[in-house]
Amino acid sequence: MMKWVLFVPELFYTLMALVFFGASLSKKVDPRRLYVWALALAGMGLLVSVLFARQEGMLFFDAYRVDLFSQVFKVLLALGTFWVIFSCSELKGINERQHAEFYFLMAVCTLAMMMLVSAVELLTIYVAIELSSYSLYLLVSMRQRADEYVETGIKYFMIGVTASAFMIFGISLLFGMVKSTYVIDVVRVLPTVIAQPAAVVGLVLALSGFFFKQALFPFHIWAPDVYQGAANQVTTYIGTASKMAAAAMVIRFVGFSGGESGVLIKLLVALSILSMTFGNLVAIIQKDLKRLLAYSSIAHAGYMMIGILSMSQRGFASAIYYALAYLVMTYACFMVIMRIAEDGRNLQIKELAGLHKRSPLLAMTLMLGLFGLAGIPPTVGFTGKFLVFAAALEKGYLALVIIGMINATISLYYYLIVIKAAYLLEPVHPYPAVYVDSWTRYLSIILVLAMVYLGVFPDQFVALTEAAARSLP
Amino acid sequence: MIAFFKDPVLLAAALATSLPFLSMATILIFTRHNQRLSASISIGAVTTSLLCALYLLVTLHSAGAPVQYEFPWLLADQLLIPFGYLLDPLSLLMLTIVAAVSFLVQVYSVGYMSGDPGYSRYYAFQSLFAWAMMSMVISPSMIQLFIFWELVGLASYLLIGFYYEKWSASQAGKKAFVMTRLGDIGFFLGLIILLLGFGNLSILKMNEAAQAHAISPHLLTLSALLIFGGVMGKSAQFPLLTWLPDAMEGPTPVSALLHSATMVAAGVYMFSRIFPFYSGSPEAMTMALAIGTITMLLSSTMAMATYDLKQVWAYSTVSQLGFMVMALAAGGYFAGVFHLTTHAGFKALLFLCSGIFIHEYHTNDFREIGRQGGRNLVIPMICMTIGALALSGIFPFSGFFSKEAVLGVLAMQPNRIWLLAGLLGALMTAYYSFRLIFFMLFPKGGIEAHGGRNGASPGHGGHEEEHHGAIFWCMAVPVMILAAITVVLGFSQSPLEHFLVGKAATGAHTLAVEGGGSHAATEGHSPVHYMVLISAVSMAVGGIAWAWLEFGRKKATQEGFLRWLPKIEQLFARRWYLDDFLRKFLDTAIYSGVTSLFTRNDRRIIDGGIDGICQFTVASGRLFSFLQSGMLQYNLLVMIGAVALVVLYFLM
Amino acid sequence: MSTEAFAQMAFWMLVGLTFAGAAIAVFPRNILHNVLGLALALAGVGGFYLYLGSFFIALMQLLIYVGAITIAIVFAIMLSRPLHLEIPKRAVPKVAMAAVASFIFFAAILGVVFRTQWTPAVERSTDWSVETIGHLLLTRYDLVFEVISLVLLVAIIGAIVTAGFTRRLSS
Amino acid sequence: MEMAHFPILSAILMSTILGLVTILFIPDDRPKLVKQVSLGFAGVGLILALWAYFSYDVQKGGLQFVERYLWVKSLGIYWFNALDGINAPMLLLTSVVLFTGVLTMWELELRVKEFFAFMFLLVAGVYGVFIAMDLFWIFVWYDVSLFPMYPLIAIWGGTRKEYGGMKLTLYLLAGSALILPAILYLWVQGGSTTFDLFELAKMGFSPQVQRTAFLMLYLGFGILAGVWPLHTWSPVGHVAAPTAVSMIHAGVLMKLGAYGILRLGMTLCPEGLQYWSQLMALLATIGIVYGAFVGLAQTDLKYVIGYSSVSHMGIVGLGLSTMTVNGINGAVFQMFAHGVMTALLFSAVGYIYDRTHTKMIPELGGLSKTMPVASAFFIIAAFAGIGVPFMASFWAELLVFISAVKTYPVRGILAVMGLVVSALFMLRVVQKTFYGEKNERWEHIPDVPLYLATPRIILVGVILFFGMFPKVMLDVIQSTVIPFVASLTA
Amino acid sequence: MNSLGTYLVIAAALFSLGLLGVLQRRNLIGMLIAVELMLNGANINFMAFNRFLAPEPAVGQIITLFVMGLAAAEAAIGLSIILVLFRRVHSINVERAQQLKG
Repeated sequence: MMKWVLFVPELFYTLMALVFFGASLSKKVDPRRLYVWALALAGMGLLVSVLFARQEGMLFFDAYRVDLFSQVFKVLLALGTFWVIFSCSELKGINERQHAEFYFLMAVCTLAMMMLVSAVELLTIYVAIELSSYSLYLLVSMRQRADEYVETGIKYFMIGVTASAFMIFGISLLFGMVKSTYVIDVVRVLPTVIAQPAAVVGLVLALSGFFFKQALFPFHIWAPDVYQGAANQVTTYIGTASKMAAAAMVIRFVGFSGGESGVLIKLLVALSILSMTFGNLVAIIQKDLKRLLAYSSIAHAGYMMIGILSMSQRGFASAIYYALAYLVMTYACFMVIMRIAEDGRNLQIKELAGLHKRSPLLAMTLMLGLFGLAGIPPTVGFTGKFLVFAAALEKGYLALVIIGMINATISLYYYLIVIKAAYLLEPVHPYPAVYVDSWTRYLSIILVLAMVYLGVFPDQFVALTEAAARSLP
Repeated sequence: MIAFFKDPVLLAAALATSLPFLSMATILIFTRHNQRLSASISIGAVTTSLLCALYLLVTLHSAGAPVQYEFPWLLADQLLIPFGYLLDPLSLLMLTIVAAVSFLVQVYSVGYMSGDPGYSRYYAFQSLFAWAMMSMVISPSMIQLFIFWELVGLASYLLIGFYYEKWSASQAGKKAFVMTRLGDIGFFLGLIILLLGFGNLSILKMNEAAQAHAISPHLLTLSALLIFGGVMGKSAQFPLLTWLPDAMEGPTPVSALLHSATMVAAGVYMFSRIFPFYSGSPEAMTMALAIGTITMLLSSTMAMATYDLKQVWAYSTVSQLGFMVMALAAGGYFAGVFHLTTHAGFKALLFLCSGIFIHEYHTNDFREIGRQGGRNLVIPMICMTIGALALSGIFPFSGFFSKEAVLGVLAMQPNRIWLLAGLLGALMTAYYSFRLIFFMLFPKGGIEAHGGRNGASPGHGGHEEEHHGAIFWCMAVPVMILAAITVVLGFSQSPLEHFLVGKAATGAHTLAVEGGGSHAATEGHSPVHYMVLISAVSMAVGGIAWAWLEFGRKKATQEGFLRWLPKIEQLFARRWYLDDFLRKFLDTAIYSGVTSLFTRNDRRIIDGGIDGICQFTVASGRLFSFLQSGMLQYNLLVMIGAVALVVLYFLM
Repeated sequence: MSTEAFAQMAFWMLVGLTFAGAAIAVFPRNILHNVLGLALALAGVGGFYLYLGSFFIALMQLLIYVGAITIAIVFAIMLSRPLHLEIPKRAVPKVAMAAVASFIFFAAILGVVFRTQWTPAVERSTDWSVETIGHLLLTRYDLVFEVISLVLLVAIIGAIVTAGFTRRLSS
Repeated sequence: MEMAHFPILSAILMSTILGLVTILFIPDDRPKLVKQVSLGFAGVGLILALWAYFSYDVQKGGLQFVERYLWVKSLGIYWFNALDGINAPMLLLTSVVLFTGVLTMWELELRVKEFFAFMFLLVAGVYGVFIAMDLFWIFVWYDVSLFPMYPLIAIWGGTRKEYGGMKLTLYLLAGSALILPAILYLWVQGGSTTFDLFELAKMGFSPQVQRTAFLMLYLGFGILAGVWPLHTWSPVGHVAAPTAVSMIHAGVLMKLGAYGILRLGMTLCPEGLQYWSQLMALLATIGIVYGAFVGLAQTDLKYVIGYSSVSHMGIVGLGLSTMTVNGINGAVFQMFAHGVMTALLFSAVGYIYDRTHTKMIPELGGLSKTMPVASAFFIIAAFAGIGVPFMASFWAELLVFISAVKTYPVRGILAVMGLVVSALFMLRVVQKTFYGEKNERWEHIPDVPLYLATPRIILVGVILFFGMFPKVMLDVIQSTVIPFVASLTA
Repeated sequence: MNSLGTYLVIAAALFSLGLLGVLQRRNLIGMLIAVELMLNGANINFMAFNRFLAPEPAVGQIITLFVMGLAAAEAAIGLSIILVLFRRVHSINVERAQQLKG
């Protein structure tokens, strides 16, 4: 007997997708009305995922597992989606005729990611990840009036399908070792055969698909181009919600080996260091704000990996916390970008000049968000880094932590450049005043408070993430 | 608190030392703009201090043992830093001298400094000086002594650089401070070593312990030598002596106060203060003797080559200080202290007289003063001559007695060279002082008309004449008092000796025997002593006569024998190239050596290294960005290559 | 020649066919040749599926791949008229680097294949029937089955929207 | 866990945070009000700090005004604030410098609100570090105190402000790249159950652990403490920073570094200290001498002060490295004394710079004639820097040098020699800047008005008060240091 | 019949050949074709494991089936994106797409 109640969030998003599918069929729909609908539905979706956050159980012949881990990530996904849709009021990057499809793809993508975090069967995982990827390819390609960015879609697509080919090849090797597609079997069998090359190579190749989603070095190569080339809202979506799903999957997959393979951990350590260093170094020379954030996201994938490779419950919990922190901080930055570039253009760093006068609130939000990304207390970003590093040091990775901290210092440099632009530079030619409606204002204040609150009072959230980590198979 | 009022001695000591401080604070904070009030506050304070000092002197004249008060000021772990008063004959004597000279100088300054814009500041600094000096004098422990010693240095810095808008004045102040500080480093280290080795810096305890051989000889010698660094700095001993002549940049009364009677005497005072301690270390004593001798001879020669009125006295101060150090180092405790006392009197006299001349003629060149009719200022001229006679050691002036005592001590040294050096010094002293006097008395080429006192030159109205008069007397009275003291003081030798040596049970007298074996120096009139007496007097007279031959008599060329020895004159006038050496050392070793090396290192290597790391980081960012070439397939190649290598790695 | 040997020979011919097709799909610069090569290679792979015991999947291979995907590609080629465009020269360094990377990967996978001890499952069922596949599709892989329809829906809508066949064309 | 008392330490911290929040809610067009509010909150902090300082029970010693709550259960983080003899002077120092700093900036016109907001944030961090006794919080507050430096310097600064601000911020935060790992390392070594400083101190880590952790802490905090050769941010940053920021930064923030070494490094890793103390002493000595020599060649007033800070912080380092009661007494005292003194120096220079728009020594000169009071402040501070008796730093230097000569004779003597150079360069600056002929360029400049003189007078008063009555501070300091050193050697 | 190893090697070779195509083809459609080859390589793996190792022969077949479905969807999406690019720049040469870099 299936307990459909466990599946309510997913069903809700299916419904949402259907609504917009219907809307896309009708000839003429007012974009404002679509926006209101989307916002309402996304809000309800968030509500639903929160309401069903404490559900637990198995569905679809044990292929689908609803537990605290998955539900936490579902809430994060719903939150990210809600925020992104919230900031779609001026959806200038997308052709007005395609708004319905835009929301449709967004809903489908969220749905796919929700399935991804709950799926405990390799084929389901693969199909879910492909579904979400396809939606994203399409979303990225939808950007309007983007001649200079037209190559983005094809690049994303090509890299994506190559990575996915690697992934399915890796899954095939895993299948050959484990002879089952159930994660529970994988977790049971894999540590015993981890000495076999096929097992560990299969795991690594399978992981590459998630690394691709997470934009971990060397699977990061799409990230800068896509961040820069996609419409602002889509970039935000990729940078926030999509990252959550990827983080969840990486946590789950890395856990497969049970920490038995020292070689694998060494590899992950190397990837994490490379990712941090590469991301931070290249970010220094960026001019485009979104591209800069792309590189910073590469670096953050590395930080998150530090927590994951600790292979301990505290490590996974810290990675979850870090994901939460990353969601909030990145969204704060992107919200400011979207607000300032209301016509959907890309924002250069120097265009932030004089922001503190044009909109002090946004400037402050941006500053806190960037400081959070840099890991400066008392923001949530610091607490995230702290937890991650604590977990890593428990396993004795002192050098790794020091490298991570040095990287945090390097990253501060380019974050400060952005902050400098917002707070110091006088605009060369007068940029228009930024219009901030009251909802955005409330949201900024909430974000600011959230970043500080989560950073200063992390106790309950840490407890939550630890419970979530415990519920991993 | 109540203890203060119950004990008049303590009260007097506290008043004497703290009133000048209060006066300084009051002047600086409240009465900066009221000159007259400032002066009266300061003079009032110093008068009270003088009275207290005299009261203490009288009260404790016949107290058997030293009176000591100590209050714990600071207790840092085991280290106790007390604050208090040690009242024994030596400190009482010095306290009185300091108070008296300060008093006279301050009175004198009313006239000398009148009309100066920094009048109030001047008195504030004077009070600061008086406070520091008097507190230093009656310190019961070396730490307190050191603290006030430093403060004295500060006060002298401020007073020397009083005319701070004059470059040379501020330079001189700086030089004085830094050079004395150089010596103080030794002092400080010596104290620390002593503290660590011995554990107590109470003067009485130190002296007792050294006497009882309770301190290991190595420690004793080491710390004594280091502490002597302080003496070298403050009392301008070789090689730290060049700051003193430069310090004459300050107002003349300041020179009188600081650089004749009191501040520079601090070094000698400190030496005598822990004289028993020093006598525990023959090595240290010998070194001190040598340094004193060198100082005395060098500065005497320098005085022979200068034409600056104040500098002559400055050099002579240095040489007399050398003399005192010689006396003390030779074991003549009383001789040294006695010479200190008499010297304070006649040197203050000399400076104050010079001040009158300088004030009048606005020049420091004594040839110029003589030419303009310096001898017409009768009172100062007489007083100055008295001072010069005392300085040269002519009976019956005070200098005669003290110099005899010193030479007597030197004569007791087994090595005759010290005595010969002393006699040579006496000769030169007489020569250069009378060189100056004769220049002023018998100017070559007659006297020009001077618009000061006696001329009716334009620009000097009657009113100003009167004003001048008041000022003149304001300056003249202290001078005359000092002259009187100079005449009289010499005869107080035996009561003073009785007071200083006879009473102090642990005093220097018995120690002197051990230290230098100069029993006769204080005791008696042995044949040696007479011989010394005769030779000393003949040296003094000879010096005067020599000066007369060259400068005084009618046909004198007033050129001096040095004129025929230009190289040597140059040597003397350039202070044996000590300053040049110092400057050279500063320029090459410090400024363009270490400093510029360090600075360049700081900018280029340390800071440049940091900047380099940053630039390297940015550059490597640029470099790595080539990985993100924009070419899809190259990017893919990177990715796939990495995957392939990873897979290969897992096979290994 | 026994059946077995014949089968063996046929197998190697199939291999040759497949790789010939794959090579044609990859190397020539004429895109139509590539498509034909792809069709050939895919058909060959379908043959392997026969050898591997699944007629059903071999059929599907022909249907989906050769039937659907290849046709779609041909349509795209016609829409984008690449044949009228100049054919760029080969960049030798790029090809060389690509070959090296691919070869390293190939060699690495070879190593994996031969170094791993492949152990069959203890109990092996022999149920190759299509019914079982259908049963499983509706039970264990139910969710995937649903989702793949969604995937296709997204693909269709997305392709239409992205490629510009929007209401503009229809209306 | 006594909780009956008023949480005065949290209240001090809150005075800045509340001040910050209040400032943020003041409209932009009321700069005057911002200043008044800032002064009010700074005053509250000052009063509370004075209260805390003077009600610290010297006889009882140990930790007082303890506030301790569990903060994050799973990691063992506590909200743990307490006062002892080491942080009490630091707290006082911070409040004094903040109060005077606010007054010093009374004439600020550019973006007043933001300036004071950032400044309060900065000081909140400083207070936090000083009162916290939990490693997590110490680190949090430490970072909080650093990052506002960037906007403060880059917006309101002077010479090469963006470069200086960036360099300073990055350099200092690079230090935390070692501190955080060290803290976590110790936490892990202590069983990952608690960040409570004193509970960790009881764990007794193995010598190897202590050495590693101490070195990391020393280098990390050493950057902020201006340890040679990690000091070069100091001159550059100080030159770039606006007056009040320089005051707080050189006056208080640099102490944070030394405090961190003392509080974290030395408390947790006594054996590590033992192992590295030779190095510490060596670097400190080099710093003392080197700073003085380099200061001798500078032509920018603020550079001079920057290098004098390097030299003086060397004294702190030397004192700490001796591991004796008086060495540490002196080091803590020197932190306080140097803080007040440098604040005064910067504040004096700040006034001169505000009026003349130059701080190049060759361009100045003869300032004493035109602004005697303003010059007097600088000169007094310079004398405090030289170590003239009855200025607070004299006692500190005395104690440090006594211990240093005892523990490290050669290095101690070299350091004492450095005093001559430091006197030379201070006096050189005084001479060239304030003495000499009246400079016509500055003739029109008025002397300090009373409202701007007040903060400087307060600082002079503090210097002299603790110079005259060192007991008031030393008793507090050693009430903690004596048992601390006993535990070091035990 | 032939051993597991043979099929695995064939799969690996096919996959690598596809990889080569992805890496060196300039024609985007050519790249897409190469990706299809890679997916087929993976599919052969599944089928081979299914034949020689797996406990249930149905599972591998089902996976292969789904991968084929995904490949079809992928091709559709890829081709539509390629068409977008073609409309804008009138080329399907991948080397035309290198505006974004650094």
